[in-house]
Amino acid sequence: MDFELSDDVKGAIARAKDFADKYFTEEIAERADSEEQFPSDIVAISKKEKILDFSNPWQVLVTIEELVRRDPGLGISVTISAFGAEIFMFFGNDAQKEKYMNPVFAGKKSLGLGVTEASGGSDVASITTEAKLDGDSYILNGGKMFISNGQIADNFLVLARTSPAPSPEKKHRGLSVFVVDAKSPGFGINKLHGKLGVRATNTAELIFDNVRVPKENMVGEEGKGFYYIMTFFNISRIYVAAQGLGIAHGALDRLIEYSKKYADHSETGELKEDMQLAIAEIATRVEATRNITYKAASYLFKFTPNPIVTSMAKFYAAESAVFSTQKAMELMSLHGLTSDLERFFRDAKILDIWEGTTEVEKLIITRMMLKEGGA
Amino acid sequence: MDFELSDDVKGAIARAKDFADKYFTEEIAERADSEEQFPSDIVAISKKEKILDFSNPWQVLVTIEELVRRDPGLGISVTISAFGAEIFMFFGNDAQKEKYMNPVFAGKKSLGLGVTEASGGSDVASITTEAKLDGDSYILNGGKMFISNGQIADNFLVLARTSPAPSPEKKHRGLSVFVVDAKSPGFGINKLHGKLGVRATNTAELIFDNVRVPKENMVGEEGKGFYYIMTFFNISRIYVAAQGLGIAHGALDRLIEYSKKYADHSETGELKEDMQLAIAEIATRVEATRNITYKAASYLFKFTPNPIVTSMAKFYAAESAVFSTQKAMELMSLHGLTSDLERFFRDAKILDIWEGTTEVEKLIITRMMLKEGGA
Amino acid sequence: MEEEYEILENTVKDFNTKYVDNNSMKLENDEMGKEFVKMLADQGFLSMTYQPGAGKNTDIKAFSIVLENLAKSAPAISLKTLLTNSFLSIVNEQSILDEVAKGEKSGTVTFSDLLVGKGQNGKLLIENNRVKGEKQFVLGSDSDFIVTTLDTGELVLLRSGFKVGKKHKRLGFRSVGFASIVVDSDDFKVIDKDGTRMLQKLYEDLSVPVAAMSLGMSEGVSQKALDYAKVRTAFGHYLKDFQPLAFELTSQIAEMEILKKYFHDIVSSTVNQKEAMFLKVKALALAKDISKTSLQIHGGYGYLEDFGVEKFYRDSMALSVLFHHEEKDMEKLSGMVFESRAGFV
Amino acid sequence: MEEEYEILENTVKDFNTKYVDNNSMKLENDEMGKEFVKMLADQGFLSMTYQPGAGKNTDIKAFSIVLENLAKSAPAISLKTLLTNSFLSIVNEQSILDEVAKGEKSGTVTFSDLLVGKGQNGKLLIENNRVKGEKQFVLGSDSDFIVTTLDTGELVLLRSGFKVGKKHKRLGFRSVGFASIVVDSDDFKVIDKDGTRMLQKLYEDLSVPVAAMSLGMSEGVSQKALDYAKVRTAFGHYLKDFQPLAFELTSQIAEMEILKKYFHDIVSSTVNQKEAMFLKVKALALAKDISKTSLQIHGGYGYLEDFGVEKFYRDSMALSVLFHHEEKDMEKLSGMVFESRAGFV
Repeated sequence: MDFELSDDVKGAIARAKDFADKYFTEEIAERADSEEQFPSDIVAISKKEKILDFSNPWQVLVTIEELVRRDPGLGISVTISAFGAEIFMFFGNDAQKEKYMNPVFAGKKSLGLGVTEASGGSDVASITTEAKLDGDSYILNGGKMFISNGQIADNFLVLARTSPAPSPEKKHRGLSVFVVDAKSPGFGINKLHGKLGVRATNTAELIFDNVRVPKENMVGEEGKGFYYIMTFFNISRIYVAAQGLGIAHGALDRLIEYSKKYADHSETGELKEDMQLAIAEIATRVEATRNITYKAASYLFKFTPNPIVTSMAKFYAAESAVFSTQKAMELMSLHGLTSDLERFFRDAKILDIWEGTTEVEKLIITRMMLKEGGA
Repeated sequence: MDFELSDDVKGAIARAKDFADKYFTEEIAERADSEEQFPSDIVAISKKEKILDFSNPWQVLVTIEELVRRDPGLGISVTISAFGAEIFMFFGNDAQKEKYMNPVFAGKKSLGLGVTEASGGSDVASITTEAKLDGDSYILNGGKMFISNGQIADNFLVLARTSPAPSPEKKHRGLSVFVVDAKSPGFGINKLHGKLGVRATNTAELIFDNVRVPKENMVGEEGKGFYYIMTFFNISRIYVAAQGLGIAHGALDRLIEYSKKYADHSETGELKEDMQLAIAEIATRVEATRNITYKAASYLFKFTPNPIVTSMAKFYAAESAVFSTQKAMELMSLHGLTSDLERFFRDAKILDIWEGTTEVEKLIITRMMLKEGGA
Repeated sequence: MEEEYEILENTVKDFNTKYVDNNSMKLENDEMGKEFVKMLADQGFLSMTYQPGAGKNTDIKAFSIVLENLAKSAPAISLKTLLTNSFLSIVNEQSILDEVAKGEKSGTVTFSDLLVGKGQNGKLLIENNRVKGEKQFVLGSDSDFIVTTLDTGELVLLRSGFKVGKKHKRLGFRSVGFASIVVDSDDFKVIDKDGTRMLQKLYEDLSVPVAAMSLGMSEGVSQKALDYAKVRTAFGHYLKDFQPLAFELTSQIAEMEILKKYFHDIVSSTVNQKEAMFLKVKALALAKDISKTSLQIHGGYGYLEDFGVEKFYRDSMALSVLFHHEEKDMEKLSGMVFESRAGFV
Repeated sequence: MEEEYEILENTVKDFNTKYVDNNSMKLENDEMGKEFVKMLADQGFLSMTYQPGAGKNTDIKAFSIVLENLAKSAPAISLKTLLTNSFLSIVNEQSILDEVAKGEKSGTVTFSDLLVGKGQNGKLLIENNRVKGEKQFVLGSDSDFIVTTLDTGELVLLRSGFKVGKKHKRLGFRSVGFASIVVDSDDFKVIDKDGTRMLQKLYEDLSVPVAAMSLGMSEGVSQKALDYAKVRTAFGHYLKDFQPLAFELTSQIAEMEILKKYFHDIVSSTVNQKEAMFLKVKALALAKDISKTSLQIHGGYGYLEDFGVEKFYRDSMALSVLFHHEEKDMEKLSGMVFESRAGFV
């Protein structure tokens, strides 16, 4: 039992703090939010300064947490450029790693992941985008919805059906993953406008109209795409948990600051107890979220991922983010409504939805537990 | 970051399991509960078999957790015989350790702690039991309420006022701790009947009517009693957190067992989703409770106790115990009502109250955080 | 409230003051005793659904007010009243009805078939004109007459030929029998071939009465908490002065007052099943929550039976299990809200 | 509901259908525009507290029904209506009243002095017969007339001589101005010396109207969730078939129906302040909860403004902050429940 972070990782936290101090100004965050504009400049700087050190996943984790704690929209924009890269790491061949993964880890390119479709998010096996073999390439037709980095990414990892499902119960078979160049002919992008939160991040609909993809762009084996994506979700969910942790901690920071500056005191000279209790409850949620997130991460980073703890971390962190921002807002009154907490409150809610809704995470937990006979 | 328990500690868990399998039968648990009788036989066996290995606090912690998970009343009765011993460990002199602590750790004697009084539990500094110096001894007058092991303990550590409070704000000064022999003349005991839960544990009111205590029975320095007790609470709260963890986990065990035996299934052949979600939610609470409890313990066991995390663990675990037993009961319907879960449900609630109410723990967290500037 | 109901409410309150409050620990934890049950009957509380001479005639409002007010002081007595009246509402034998209504004999109805799955509840069948077998989870197992369903679906009245089997744990309502019954009886009558449907109807009709009990419990226990918080001090303040305690109790009392009004609206006109279930679900949840808060406000004393608070904590949970099935009831209610089958996966 | 109120409700619903529903994104996110405000006025919605020619005469039930039903479609329009009517209820200058009631000019009242501590809200004072300074947190800052309090306690009507200062973030109600105002005006009138008390009274009187808005929002957003859950599928089932979604929404709709009944009870007789606050507190909480559930049911689409769900999530939170102060309101309510000062430590 050891709950301490290594000095390396503490260093990454400090670097993230410095970076946020320098670049995550309220003005920039506010503008990215209100104009729904991806903060390309800052993302570029973050790449130049190598804010994300992909050689140490712990550092990646705490950097996400720390940057999101300062601003969720900017923090996620800065840390999502390699979204999907682990699929290359685990299932790609050397050529693919060299061509697609390394430039991303080097901060030179951005990646996107196309799984969800308009017909439904959680039900991954029901996707209908098709890839048909035609000579030396596949022809993709269909579309993807709610794709992060949709307008930004240079390449996308796209899940598509390469052979019909053998039966309705076995829909998860016959799916494969392809790398698709965003500049391919027939590849269309519709930016999604009017998001409730994380408006600095770029989200789009992708459309494949006879997009031709060379055969060698298939990642891993044909028909194993569903498994690859699920494996990836067991990684990405931990990073989403870190986002939730960051948001919840950010809300706590703001409530404490408020309590010092503005809050009422009782006759005993102390903060009113309602406020004290709220701070304690949020702080405890943050602490519990951190532990469960780090535990899930520690399994993953030792290459023994634990999907049960991962799904626990993901949904618990999402709930923490929503709970903490709401509670803080209720207590900070007009000061909360008119400060950056307002953004945190809107940003938080997406965590309940992306990378598997809270309901789906819970179902995963129980199904795995009953299968394995214990958590 | 390492979330693994050592093999030693895993061994302790296995031993506790075996012990509970053998001795915590439903018949015995039921009888102790319905007759409100302390299970002296089993406690004696547990001492003979050295179920609690005081040389390794991690083993003590997981043993409490594991035994309580099987039955809270019996589990607490078996593991509470050394309650208060840490006060000798940290503040007693060699003679006191030899005379009072060692026999307890050796399983030969039992200890009790007399802090709470009838006028209030959480407000420790307001106690009114007095100790007046008279020659070579102190004369104790007053009483203590809700004292665990009240009829069982051979000796009690008693907090009493040895000098008047310098001012109403400084009530915590002038308090001292004494070891009081339960056979002392003037020492009276009223067993408390009709508890909601943990009815196997022994609880009593203590009355001091001119109880004469030799001067050398003062533990530590005069006037520092409040500090000693608060220090102890930062230890005992972690053990209470382990109790909460055990109860919550016990409720989860029972709900899962129920779900396999009795629960309805939907047309898809799976457990209905409401049940699946409940299991996931309780399991996540258990996981989060375990992490925060172990984290608080890891600080303490390295002699760097963290009162913030300790209070978080204590109240969070208590809430988990109450939440989990209630939720399980609601779902297990008549099967829950008529099984040992019924006892767990009643037992759980005391954790919200003893060793500092949930409200007091939360206040501690915020006050310490604001003082220290962060969790 | 109209005058007649106010008079009724005051009658129950007087009854509590005279016969219950000074003796509630015995009446709730041990047994009520024949004499006390007779007194309940003399007040007319046991015969709200059937009056000797006057026949069946349930005034749901009057019935609910009785249950609510009995539950304020002693939930077990309210439950006894509920069970007896349920029995009287479903049975049609004049002599039995008269005896039970007068408190000379007692009767109960078992609802467990609606709450647990088939075969989890014992086996009860007619063989050679005898009802034989065992039935689990009989609330009011100490009654003289029992109405229950057979495995083949009939609702039967057992007049004799049964005895108490395994006693169940008693989280709440400890003075009301709760055990299995072992049956070998030729002294029975089939009330209805489609017993499950009849039982289901009766169970549904109990939504408002059960809610009334829950509300009464909420009122009883929250009053104790209000009173205690005004006199007990800690850290130099009355408990009522502390925000966490005051706010939580206040918020729950707000919920209670809102539900009470809804309850009175519902019983003042024809009961709508959806509304009745809305009320039951919320009232049961509130009773549990407010009991928990009230116990917490009492601290260690709340954990001791002498203070009369912990019983509400137990009884509210028990009531919720005995007359509400989380999954089945919510499935039904979802169906009503969505106006089509819903929430079954 | 009596016929006249049903007619009124239908009038609002028709208005929504004709003028709001097909244009609500603009009306709520950008601006309502003079023309639209004029239409609101023509319907009489803006003059529920004062009618040109007829004077002041608030029918709280009618007012609340208008707010509730406007909020179902477009909370921002309901808020505009609330602010305008508040203004009309407190001002006494005939010409201004007439202009505002007709929608030709607009007026608002600032409540922020009741919500934030002294000195956290800007500084506004009379110097040499001029009102000078700045006031933060003015909801309806784009109005022609503003009623606000001075640091010295007077409630004043500002007729001119102010301009919008710093624009605040707009979590909800984006088409209603929310900014500080910078004031240098000799064109004002002191409405009342003890402005805080008068404002407090007005704030308390808004409990029911604010609850009405909350309930309308709950109705609007839950209807969207019900509709969506019946047509959208996942894993081969309609969303309504899944227990977690169905049960949560059903439970919240149960709460909503109960509160609606309580609301109608309250407005049908003399409003009791405690009951009104009970209602407000619960209705605000419900609106937040039910918006959250409804958004979740919509999944990723709920997060996009096109689906008209996320606005309820924002507006319900904003409403809760703008017209409710968790600590102060609960302190007051605890005092009423405990019948003595309570919950202040």
